[in-house]
Amino acid sequence: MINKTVKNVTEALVGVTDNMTLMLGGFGLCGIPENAIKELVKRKVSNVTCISNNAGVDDFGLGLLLQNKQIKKMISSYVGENDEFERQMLSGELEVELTPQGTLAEKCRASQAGFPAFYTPAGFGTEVAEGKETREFDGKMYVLEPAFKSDFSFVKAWKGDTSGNLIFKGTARNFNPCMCGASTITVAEVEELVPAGALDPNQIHIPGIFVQRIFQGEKYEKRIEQRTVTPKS
Amino acid sequence: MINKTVKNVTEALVGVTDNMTLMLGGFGLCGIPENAIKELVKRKVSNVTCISNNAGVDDFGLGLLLQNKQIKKMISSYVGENDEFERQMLSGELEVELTPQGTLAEKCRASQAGFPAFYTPAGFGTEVAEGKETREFDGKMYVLEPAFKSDFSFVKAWKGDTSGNLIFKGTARNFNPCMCGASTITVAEVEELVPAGALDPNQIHIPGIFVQRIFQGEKYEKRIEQRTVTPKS
Amino acid sequence: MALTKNQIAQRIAQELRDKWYVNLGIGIPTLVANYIPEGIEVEFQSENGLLGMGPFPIEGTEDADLINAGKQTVTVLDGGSIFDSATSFAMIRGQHVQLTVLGAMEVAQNGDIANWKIPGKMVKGMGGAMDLVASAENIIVAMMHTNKRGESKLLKECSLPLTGVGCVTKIVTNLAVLEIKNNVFHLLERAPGVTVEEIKKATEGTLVIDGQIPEMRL
Amino acid sequence: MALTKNQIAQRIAQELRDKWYVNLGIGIPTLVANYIPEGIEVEFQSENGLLGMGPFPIEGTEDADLINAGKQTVTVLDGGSIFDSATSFAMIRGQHVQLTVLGAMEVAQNGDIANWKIPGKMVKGMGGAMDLVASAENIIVAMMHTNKRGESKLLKECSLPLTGVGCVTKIVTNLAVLEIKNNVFHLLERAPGVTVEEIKKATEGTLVIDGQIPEMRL
Repeated sequence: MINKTVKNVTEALVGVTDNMTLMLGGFGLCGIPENAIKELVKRKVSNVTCISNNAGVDDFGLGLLLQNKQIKKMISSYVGENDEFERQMLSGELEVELTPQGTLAEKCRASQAGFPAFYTPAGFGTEVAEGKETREFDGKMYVLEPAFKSDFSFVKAWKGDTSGNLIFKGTARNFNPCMCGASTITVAEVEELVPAGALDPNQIHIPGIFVQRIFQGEKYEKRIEQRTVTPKS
Repeated sequence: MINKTVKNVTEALVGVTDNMTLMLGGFGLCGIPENAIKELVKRKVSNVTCISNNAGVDDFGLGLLLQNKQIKKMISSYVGENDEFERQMLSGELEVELTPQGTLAEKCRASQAGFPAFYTPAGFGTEVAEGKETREFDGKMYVLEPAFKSDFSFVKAWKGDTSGNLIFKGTARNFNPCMCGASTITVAEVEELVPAGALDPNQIHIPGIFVQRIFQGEKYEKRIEQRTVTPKS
Repeated sequence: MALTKNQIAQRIAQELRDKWYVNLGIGIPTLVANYIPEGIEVEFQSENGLLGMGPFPIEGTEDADLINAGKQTVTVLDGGSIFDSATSFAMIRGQHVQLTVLGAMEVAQNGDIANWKIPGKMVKGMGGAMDLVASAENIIVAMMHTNKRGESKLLKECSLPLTGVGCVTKIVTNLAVLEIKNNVFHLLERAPGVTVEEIKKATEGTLVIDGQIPEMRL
Repeated sequence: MALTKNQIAQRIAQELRDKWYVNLGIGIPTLVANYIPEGIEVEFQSENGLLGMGPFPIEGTEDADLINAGKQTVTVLDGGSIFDSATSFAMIRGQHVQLTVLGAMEVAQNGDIANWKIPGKMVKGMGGAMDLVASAENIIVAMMHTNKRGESKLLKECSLPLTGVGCVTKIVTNLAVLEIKNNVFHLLERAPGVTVEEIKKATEGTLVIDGQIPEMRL
């Protein structure tokens, strides 16, 4: 079987350069590729366009790249958790393309699945649809949205095997599966890397064909944004 | 939690009438909804349009409905395993719409996911594209294919729970997940029906929201079309 | 007496029907989950990829890998399921979710809604709201009748950038329950002790008052 | 000597490259799996929803729930995976599969291929072939050079209904290896002992013969 393993995060990011377009999995801070993000900071890769549902918080996740002004443009659906983001956007330092969340997910999936564009009702009649083709099907209006074009996808899974197969845990799944195979190169980091054959083929969330490089992340902080609990009675 | 169980196949098919459009899961004879098909035969439901990748064999699967001339129209990608089918088609008794397999799968998925139509390169320049809109994206030509509209989906899973969550086994998965939620009513038959909570929420292939009725099939013959083996050495 | 936020949620919960899948937005809508009427079963969908969302976890059992769309730690009920974002919006766009409850900054009498942006001021993004309002067959807006400056949020036309067009069917505010039909607001119920006149005054859009308007029952 | 079917498969196997995902059609293409060159790793994709397809099961272990696109019972290798039909064609349409090998009834010098229908006679359907040829970057056709009536299958124009347009890049027949470039067939290799003249005679389409044509090595 084809072996997708790379030694570490350094090897995983070979070929990442300034001005590239990058996809990053995660919803809020849940399921983000922590190791890849740290390596992007370390390498001082600059002027990148990031496709990610959110922009992290000021001192974690994509917020780290924002602090260093490595990001030229963000394509996201919700960015309300990050003050530095808001400052850079309002001052015009940062270009921002806000995209409905379902549209964002499907623009990834379209790229993964070889669809050039798709019609969605989301955003019709709003500024999101400005300058875009709209069309009626069966009496309902839709907006034509193009697939993303991206150089690298960075995703985070729970378990992975050497063939690149991935399994996610809980809602840390979110955008990660949609971004696999949606860029020229997909880099998966996992909490646990196991040999090919250790995972049940029926229970793979993302087949290895959508992943070019896989490595076990050194550590995961997994910060919680809103710790809401029911008190012990 | 919402309970989707019905007592048996009879209750599962309540509301199925002549002239309806039905989706049926399976690839060849693998993963077909055996119990639903037998019930359709028993009820003598007639003049139906069937969306199914294949048409069964002469004496099993959808072949049973063909023998009884219950099918008005077949929408399939490959029908080469069925003599009665070929006879009815060539004589004009049966209307047939041959559709590329990937297009067939995506027409189901589009219906499940609320997309009215999609652009695919499959079939461009062939008779499949005749009368359909074609369009260029990035120098490549695509055909616009509409989503299916269907009354009932009949799918077969390995395990299911009372909330309608489904898990498939091996390549018996095939079209079954794509057809869930792609018709007004989706009926799932399973080999084993378990209580809600018995399945790992991370390992559900099809969430119960896409399934309206679920029941445990009485028995499964699971006929093999091409028994190919490596002799014991 | 105008309703509290919890009472708005309580009134909205009366709109739930057996076997409905429901998406609750952040804020007042989230509270609706606390008032599910007896004898019906509903399931909550969280658009980050969770069906069968349960209550907050018991202290000490919270899991960073299990959150809702508001980024709060939650639980999964027996029979729940986890899925990716594309599948989540397949559920929403494919109209498998029967009810969406969300907040708004403005609602217009033609059903337009604005809740994601104040130009030059607030730019948090639309999240899943545009997908939800463009697809849901049944949308209830939960909000205060007026904003912090006392201005009506039920308008002839929205002044803020739209989230969706002609999509809102029902509104439950601290003062009233209203329906949108034929491009006007129809007053259905008053909050206990609130007069029709008070509601009229707080509503900028055209308000149709047909016969006696009953008080809500909570 | 013209090649046997197994030898056609053997020659095609030489085109495999390390780390390629490969889809093999029914017939001669299936045999390619028996000749994977030493030192390279490839994975076979079966469009009914299987990656990492292994050999036929040991007698007695066959499973009705594990078949390939030819409906034959197969096995899954360690590291393989199972998925639904939409995901399978996402792999194909999204160009994640590096090589498609399939049979044909006719190939034209512009790369058109016909392999799914003989009007009024044979109507089995296209299965996944139209998706495969419309999307694959790298398509090898495996077929006999002539049909049962001795007529060339390498034509100026296809006479049968097309499966795809301008998509075939390479052809391996019992007589030769050919490439399609600039709307003509280019002869690359001869089967051992087969002369250029014989190949010319069996080829209806324009055949470019550039310099000495080597014999294949098997």
